[in-house]
Parts: sequence; C-alpha cells; structure tokens
Amino acid sequence: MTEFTAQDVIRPRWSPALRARAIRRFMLAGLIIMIGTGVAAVCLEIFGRSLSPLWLTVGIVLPSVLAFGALFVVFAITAHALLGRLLKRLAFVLFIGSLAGIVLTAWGASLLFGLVDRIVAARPDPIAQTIFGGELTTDEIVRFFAATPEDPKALEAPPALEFVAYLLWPWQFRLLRDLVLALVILGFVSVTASFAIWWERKVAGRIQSRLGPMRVGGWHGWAQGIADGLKLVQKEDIVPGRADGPVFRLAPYLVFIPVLTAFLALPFSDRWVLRDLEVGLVLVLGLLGIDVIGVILAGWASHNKWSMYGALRVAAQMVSYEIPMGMALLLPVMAAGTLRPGAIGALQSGGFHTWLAFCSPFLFAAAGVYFVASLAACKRAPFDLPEAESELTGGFHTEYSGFRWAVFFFGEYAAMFVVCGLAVLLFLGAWHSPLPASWGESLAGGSWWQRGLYALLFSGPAWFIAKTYALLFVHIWLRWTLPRIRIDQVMYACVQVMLPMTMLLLLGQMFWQLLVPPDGITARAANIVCTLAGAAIVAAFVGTAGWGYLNRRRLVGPLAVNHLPGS
Amino acid sequence: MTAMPDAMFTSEPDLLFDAARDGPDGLRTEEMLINMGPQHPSTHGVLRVLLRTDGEMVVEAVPHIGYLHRCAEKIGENLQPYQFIPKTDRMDYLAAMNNNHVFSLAVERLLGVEVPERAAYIRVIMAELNRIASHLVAFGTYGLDMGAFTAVLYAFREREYILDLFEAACGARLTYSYITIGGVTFDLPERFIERLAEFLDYFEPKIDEYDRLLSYNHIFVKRTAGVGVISAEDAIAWGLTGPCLRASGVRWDLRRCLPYEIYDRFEFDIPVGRPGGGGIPRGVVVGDCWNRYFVRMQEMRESVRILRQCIAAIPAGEVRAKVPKNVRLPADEVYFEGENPRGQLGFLVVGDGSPIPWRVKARGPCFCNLSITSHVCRGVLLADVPAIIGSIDIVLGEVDR
Amino acid sequence: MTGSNRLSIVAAVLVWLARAGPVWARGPRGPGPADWIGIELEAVMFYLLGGLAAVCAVGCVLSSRVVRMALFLFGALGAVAGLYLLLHANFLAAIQLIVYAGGTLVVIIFGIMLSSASAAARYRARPAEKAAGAAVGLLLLAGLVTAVGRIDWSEGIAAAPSAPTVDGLGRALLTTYLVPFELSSVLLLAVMIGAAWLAGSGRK
Amino acid sequence: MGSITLMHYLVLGALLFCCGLLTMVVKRNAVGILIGVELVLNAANVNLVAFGRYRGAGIDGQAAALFVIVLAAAEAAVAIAIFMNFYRHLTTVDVDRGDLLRG
Repeated sequence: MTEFTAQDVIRPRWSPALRARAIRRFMLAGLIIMIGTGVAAVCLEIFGRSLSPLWLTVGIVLPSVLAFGALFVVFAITAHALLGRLLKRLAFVLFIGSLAGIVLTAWGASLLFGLVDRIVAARPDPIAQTIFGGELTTDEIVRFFAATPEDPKALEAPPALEFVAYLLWPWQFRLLRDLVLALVILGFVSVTASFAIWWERKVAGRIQSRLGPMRVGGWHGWAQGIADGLKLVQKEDIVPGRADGPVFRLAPYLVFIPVLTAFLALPFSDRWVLRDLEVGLVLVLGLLGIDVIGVILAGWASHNKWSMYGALRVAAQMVSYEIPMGMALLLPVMAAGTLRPGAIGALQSGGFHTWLAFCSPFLFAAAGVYFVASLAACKRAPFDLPEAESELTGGFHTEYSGFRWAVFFFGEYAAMFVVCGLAVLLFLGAWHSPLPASWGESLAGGSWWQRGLYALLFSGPAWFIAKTYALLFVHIWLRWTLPRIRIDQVMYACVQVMLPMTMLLLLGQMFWQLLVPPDGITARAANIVCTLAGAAIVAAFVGTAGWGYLNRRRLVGPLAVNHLPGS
Repeated sequence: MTAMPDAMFTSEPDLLFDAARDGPDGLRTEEMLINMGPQHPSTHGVLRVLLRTDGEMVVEAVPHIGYLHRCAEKIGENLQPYQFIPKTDRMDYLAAMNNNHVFSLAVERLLGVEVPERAAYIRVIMAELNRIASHLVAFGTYGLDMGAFTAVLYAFREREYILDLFEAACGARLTYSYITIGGVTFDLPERFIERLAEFLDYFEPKIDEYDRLLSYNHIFVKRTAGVGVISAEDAIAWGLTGPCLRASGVRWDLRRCLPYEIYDRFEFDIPVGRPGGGGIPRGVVVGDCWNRYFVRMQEMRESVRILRQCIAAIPAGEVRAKVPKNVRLPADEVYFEGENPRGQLGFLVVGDGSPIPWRVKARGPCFCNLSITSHVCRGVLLADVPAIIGSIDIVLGEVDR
Repeated sequence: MTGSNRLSIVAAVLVWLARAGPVWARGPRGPGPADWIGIELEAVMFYLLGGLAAVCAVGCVLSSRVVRMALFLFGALGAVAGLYLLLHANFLAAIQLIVYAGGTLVVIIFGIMLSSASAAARYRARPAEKAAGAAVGLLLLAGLVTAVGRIDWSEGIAAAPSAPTVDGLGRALLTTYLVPFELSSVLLLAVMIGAAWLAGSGRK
Repeated sequence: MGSITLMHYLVLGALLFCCGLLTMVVKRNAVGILIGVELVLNAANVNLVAFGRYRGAGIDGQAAALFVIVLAAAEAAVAIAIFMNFYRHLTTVDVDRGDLLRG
C-alpha cells in the first residue's frame, strides 16, 4: 500500500505522465479518424456512389478536419512552452480577432445566404428550402456565375469558380445556416458575458473610488473576464455528497440554455434576427420564466439549507415579478398591435419622439415599471435576495464551483442582456438612432460605405447593442449603489404597488388608445412632454456622470487622491 | 456539534430537531434549525448563531461563542502588566489603542502613577482617532450586511489614512501597543499634528457623504428603521453599553459621566437615539437598528470635535512617567472602565505584592452587547438577523477573548 | 504570373484533389442525399420531441421523488410545446411555456414543502404490484393504439393552414368563442377567490 | 408535410395519456396525482391541436387547447389549495390517509 503524502495533494494535475498520455491519445484519435476517412473513401469507391458535396463534406472533409485538429492538439501540447509565450503576446490580437470574426462570420454568412437565395430564386422552378432536401446542384451555381446576359454560352467554367460553387452549395440547407448563426449567437453571448464581467468590476471600482482590474491583459485589465472564465473552467467541479447529483448537474444548464434560446427571437436589427417569430415576445418571456426552474432545482438539489432558502425566495420573487413585467410589456404591444419583435421595432424609426416610451404617458410610466421588474427578474440588486451574500451566503449557488458556477453567471449576464434588450426593443426605439430614419433613405440603398454610414447614423445593430449596454450599465450602477431589500418588502412592492400600478397603466393605455386620436392635440402634447422628460433624464444622467468624471479628483478629496499610485 | 445541550433553547428544550408546530395561520409548519456561522459573511468573524426558523421568520436565535478563545485573561495572570499590553491589542483588534488605554489606566490607578500632560493629550488623540477608525469599519461592514457594497470601500479608504497616522506614530497598523503604562511609548513624529489637522479637514465633509450614500437611503432606512428595537429598560437590564445603549435613548457616556484622563476638558455632545421626524427619517424608533447605526455616525463628528480641541491645546513636554519595568503591584485591587468605541471596557487588576498580577479580568462590551441578540432576534425575519447583529457591532476577538 | 492566376491554380488543385480519380468523376447525378436519407426536419424533430415527451412521461410514472416527477413533467410539457411549434401553433407553444413554467414551479415548491416529512414513509411497491401496473398500462396503451389505428385517418387531410395563428386565435376568441372566453375569465376569478378561501380557511 | 401523419400524434397522445393515468393511479402523494392530471390534459391537448392541423379544423383545435390550458391552471390552483387543507388536517399529503369522511 503506497503512502499518501502531501505531494499527492499538491501535485500539479498536468504532470509529465499525463502529458505523455494526452499526446498518445490525441495521436491515436487522429490516426483512427484518418484511417476511417480512408476506409470511407475506399468504400464509396467500391460501391460506386458518385460523390455529392454533402457526402464530400460529411464523409471526407469533416473527419479530415477532425484528424488534423487532433494532430494540431498534439503539436500544441508538445510546443506548449513556445505557444504559451506566443499566446500571451498575441492575446489582444486574438481577442480582437475573435470579435471581428464573430461580426464577419455573421456578415459573411448572411452574404452567402443572400447569394444562394438569389441563385435559388433564379431557377425556373423555385424550390422550398428544407433541412436536408436542397436540390440546387453545383452545376447550377457555376452556371449562375458564369452565365451573364451577354454571354450565356460560358459553360466552360474556370476551376476557381467550381471551387466557389462547392463552397456555396451547402448553404442551401437551413440546418447549416442555423448552426452557423447559433455559433455566432453563442460567440456573442460569450463576448457579452466576459465583457460584462470586466465592465461590472471596472464600474464597481470607479464607483468605489478604486481602479478595478488593472493587470490581466495590460490595458485596464481588459482580459479579466476571460481570465476569470479560464480560472473557473480549471477549478474542480464539486458535487456535495448528499446532493441530488443528476439534478445538481442539470440545473446550471436549465438556467443558461433557455436564456440562450431567447436570443433566437431577439432582433438586433430588422435583418439581424435569427427568427422574427410572430409570437416572439411571448416566447422570450416564457423562456425567461424557465430559468427560474433551474435556479430552484439548483437550490433544492444542493442539500443545503441556505440554498433551499435561496430557491424558495427565487420562486416567490420570480412568480410575482413576472406578472408586472409581462403586463408592462403588454402596453407597447397594445400600442404596436403585434407581438412580432421586428414589427414593433420598425414602428419606431421616426426619430427620438417616435420611440414607444414617449408615445403616451402610460407607456412612459410602463417603461419605468418594466425596468424595475426586469431588475427583479434578473435577480439583480437591490432584488438579489436569492443569492444574498450577507444573509444566505450565496443562496442557490452556495454549493456550486468551477465551470457550473460560471455557467450560472453566463446565464445571469445573458439574461440581463435579454431583458435590457427587450426594454430597448419595446420602449427605446429598438435598433434606431434618435435621428429619423427617413433622413437617411438615400444612404440606405447606396454603396457599401453609404449603407455602413446609414447603419451607424440611423439604424443598425450597433445602436441596439449600444442602447442595451447603456441599460446594462444602469443595472450595474444600481447594484453597487443600493442596499438590498427584504423579502417582505420585495413582495409588498410587487403585489401592492407594481401590480395595481401596471393594471391601472394597462387600463389607462386602453382608454388612451380608444379616446385620444393619434394626431390630435392631446396626443401631440403628451408626446412632446414625454419626449422632453426622456431627453431631460438622459441629459441629466450624462451630465451628472460627465461632471463627476471630470471632477473625480476633487470629489474624492486630496488625501485619497494622494494615495493613488502615480500621483 | 455532536451533542447539543438540552438547555440550548429557552423554550421547548426537548425539541432539538425540526419540530412541527401550529403556525400563525393554522397551517402546521415545520421549523428548521440552521446554523448561521461560524463561517458566515455577516457574523463578523467566527460567531455561530443557531437559528430556529419558521419559513423566513426566525423563531429563536441563540449565539454560540468561543471559537476564538485565547485565554487572554489567564495569560494576563502570568505576565507583567506592560507585557500584557500586546494581548489587549488582540482583544478588540479594531480599537487596539482604546484597549491599551483602558488597561494602562487601570494599572496606573493601581500603582498611583500620574501621566504627563502631553502624554494624556496624545492618548486622547489616539483613542479618538481609533474610535473614528472603528466606527468607520462598523459603518462599512454594516453597509455590507445590508447589501450595499460601496460603503465599505469608502470607509476603508478613510481608515487607511488613520492607520497611516498610527503607523507614523508607532510603526504598527493594527496592533499598536502604543499607549503604555505611564504614558505612551514614543513622542509623536514630526508633522503629525499637521497631518492630523489635514485629515480632519478632509474627513469631516465625508461624513455628510456617507449620510447621503447610506444613512438616508430609502431602502436602508426601510431595512433598519423599527427593526430590532431595544428599549432603554432592556438595554440597561442586559448590560448594554456604548452606542447600543445610547441608541436606546440613555444619555450615558463614561467620558462625560465619569470623566477619566483629561476628557473633562473637552466640549462634546453625547449623541443618543431619536425618534423619526425633524431630519430623522420617518419610521425610525428609539433603540432600533437605524439609531444604533446613526449614533456611530454622529459620534464620529463628536470625535472630530474633540480632536480639533486636542490639536489646539496639546502642550510640549514629557510623554512617559518614570515607571520601573519590574514594578511590584501593591496588594490591592482596582476596577477601571473606559468608554471604548463599542461600549465600556473594564479591567479588574488585582495585585498581591509581586510584579505579576494575581488576577486580571476584562469586561468586554461586545460580549455583553451580544448577549441581547437572542432576546431581540425573536420573531424577526431572516434578513433582519444580520441587520441586528451588524448594528450591535461585535468583534469576536473581544467576545471570546 | 499574376496573383489571380496563382489563386486559380491553387483552387484548381484543390478541386482536383477533391474530385480526382473515378470516384470523384462528375457523373450523372445519382440518388441525391435528400432522396437517400428520405426524412425531413419535421420527422426528425417529431421523433426527437415526441421521444423526449414519452421518456419524460414514463419517468413521471417511475420516479418516486416529487421533485424529480415535477422535473419530468416539465420536460414532457416542454417537449409538447415543441410539438405545438411543429403543428404551427406558435402561440400555444409560447403560452404552454409561460403557463406551465410557472405551474411546474409551483408544483415543485409544494412538492418540496408538503412532502418533506412524509417522504420518510415513502411507499415501496412490491414487484407484483409493479408488474400489474406495467401490465395495465401496456394494455391500455395497446387498446388505445389499436383503436386509433383502426380508423383510416388519411382521408380529408386539409392543406396546412398558414394564416398567422396569433391573429386568427385572437379573432376567434373574441367572436366565435366569446362566450367560453368570458366564462373562463369568470372561472378564473372564481378559482382565485375559492383557492384563496380554501387555503386560508384554517385562519382564525 | 411528409412522413409524419395524424396517426403519429395520436399515438404519442395515447402514450402520454396512459402515463398520466398510471401516474394518477400509482402515486399516493397528492402532488404526484396532480402531475398525472397535467399529463392527461396535455395528451388531450396534443390530440386537439393535431386534429386541428390535420383535419382542417383551422383555428378551432388551438382555441380548444387554449381553454384546456386555462382550465388546467384553474384546476391546479384549486387542487393545491385542497392539498394545503389536507396537509393542515393530516400533516401529510398521502391520499390513502384521507379516508376519514369527515372534516
């Protein structure tokens, strides 16, 4: 019997033996896949099946990529020291590259989709796209490109064109398109979460008159979110002995996946949306409701009384606040007359004053109610009772560690983005800038840089994301400013204040729409007043923040400033 | 934790485990035993509070102490008084200067030593500065207990500067042993008084900032006003002292009522708890958590007042009386109490003619104040327990000693 | 040699690599992958979601802990919501998610709160009982499936309605189904009052 | 519309119905019985919507299913209120214990 020493405990997990074993395994896997590919090729040869691009992709290209990937991992492990140094130096480049990659992938994919759609539409008998049943052949693609109206005989296509045809061919399948877009969304959520982690800590630091993360990555600790994520992934995944194992393991994904799915119906602009569903809003609300079940199961399965408290609190809080939140959402739905997010967004293109929040006093109030309810629905401070540190020691995620804990937080930040995005979509002009989109109509159909200018100035996903992040900032700001509310006050605020308020607002909006003519003097006056109030709020916010930032040294005081490094 | 004594609960002693009982609405509910601590963010150390809860309601809360017991008093009976001073640092480690001060005063009374004038002023400066530092920690951590994370950073930012001053005076930032028997160990360093004045000018407006940030915050008031009310009779009966006693409306401060050192020369007010209205938020009751918190905020202002008077009046001269190291304590006993940030700290020192005291006994304010927890935390909500414990402001180093 | 020429040579080599030899020869198009696989998204999704629903339903029967049962119920309801999407009942799917997410939640909570003590007296079925239960269930299923299978459902299949369901449903609720709609709102009110009274009837 | 027919949905509905019925019969915990009822109602809903889609009933199937969902919610609320009363009297939700036939 070997003796158990302290060395066993502190031994690094990445030992030379482990390294050698990993290299062996990856090499073996790569070789097996390569042999499998060869066998598949031979089989296809023997059976004489002519090779369509799908089979080429599934049978030969994908396994080859996998095999090369495995062999590359072997190389990476072997040259770990060298690569590590390279990675450290290139971290910022890689990060920016991945950001650009996400945008370019989405943009390029949509370009390819459009191209393929044009080819399909140009067929004499247009076909419906199905998951597997694309009927477009590479020949048709080649012909589409080669055949110009003047020169229809050009069937002898150059080989490069044939290669392009092979590249384009797969995009007629919706499955592939959705997979690519799902990857883009996953990438976006990851970047959002890692950015929000860094941002939250930076904002917290500024609010608390300190610097926040400054080390990781160099410039103002920009890589802190990534570093946190990497650390959490490496940590041990602990399941308490008496926990309900399967449920405990399942719960984080029940929190994360519904929120991720909600991005399915969240439009970033009129064209940048995965599915503009006619029931989009209801679906998003329903999906946001599901992640509560994950939280409750997490608390229950942990077999910890504090976690149980967190679970029961989250149940009470969510079930209550979903009602005012949903009812506040009903007001803009009533005003717009549709549940389709794209249609609601398109309504608000006429500039700052046509944003739905400013269309009637009831909508203006509903925007505020919705924002408070959405704070509660995200379990953010001051409604963070389910995870109240000073009462419940972390609540439902007390027992979680490592990757699963990270999944909870990915879910939380993604949910914050979704609820803020809903607020922007329904109340704050969706993807439109404060300028009326009609001013830029001449740009909208122009060349690529004119269209880019239009997207930057008038309407585009950049505006949606920017406005959503502005609301996200308010979430963060509140969290580091306000104390936490007690559970009875939370329930009181919901049942006795917000619920009656939203009911009255709903009633008021109903009568407003029935009685007030949309072009009458009352409607215009209300519109002007609400617009001015909104502008005043924004101006006051920006003004206060700017004044505070400019005078930060004087406000903090001389002594504390002298303590800062570099002063 | 294997065998819990039956007398743990004042009611129903035989029910050690989850027990069914008729709830307020007739529904038979089950109570849950839950340990708050010893590792819990809002017990401020290694306090364990055993809660018996009925849903979110706390039926009973019993504090269990002793996790930090270090036999301080017994050690005091085996050391000479000047050797024991570092041990007093480690009792209430957030107010080490005050602990040094009170113990030195007790031993000086036993020996009949007179402290030089300058040393007395330095002692008052240090004690009041440490009072501010200690109240700053109380303010910041109370914010944390309430879920407001920012207050603690502000409080520690200012406290850092006080610790810098202490470091300049004695070289230590937490356990000073600066005030010693017969005076203080060293004279003040150069520019100390100027830096102190600079700090006071900087610090005084900050208290208004804290009030804006936390004291009058609507949510904070809602969380603390009318919560954990301790009546004046209860406060006296349970032996509460310090801000906890004054918050209940009792105007009792040893610096004014039984002046020691040179406190009778300064002008300052004794802040007490006040009911809502007239600048105080509505809903506030005398003796509630908000008042306990707010008395501390006002005491910081009073300390600033005292410090300004000290700066104006501090004389030059000796800082330490001639006390031989191996002094023999007379066969007599003395009990001396001083006003510490958390209440009255008392030292009983009994000599028997040898250099080592025959008996050293400390009366810790935190220990006595903590005792009322189980009385107040009855029928409150779970979230009120951190609010109450935080407002009592305990330091486990002194509770357990 | 210009850049574009070089690129086209590289591309040509790549294409040649991909199509070299008899296998890669471009012959007449054989049976395409779509014909060969012969299934569509709808079928795949139906089998996935239906399978999930079935597994979860069976899990409901077999598991003995209330919370697990509620979790299985939630899985079954979610899968059914997916099936509604397949059946072009988008609004119903979303409503199913909202209502049953909340509903399941409440069931879980009550499952936790009401059965913590009595879980100690968990009922353990004897093998014979289990066998009897399984037999009854299978018999019932067999009977139902036979009954369903006897009828030829293939006649009268209408064209898929592609009208927007939210719009149609809303109009139907306020015209054809106005009376049931109002009745159900009255019912909900009555249930709310009744449940509050029932739950609070022990209050003195 | 291809290989999936009304038959498929009806069989799935039958399966859900059987499981729901078995759950109702087998469980002694009242909450478990409620879960069984929910399953049965959902089986009915699947059938309603499938009929609506495949038999040209238009929107009717969905409307009926919507009412079923409303009724299910109402039923769950009342059931849980009854369970609370049950628990109040017997400190259990084991339905086999509820054979007192008095208040």
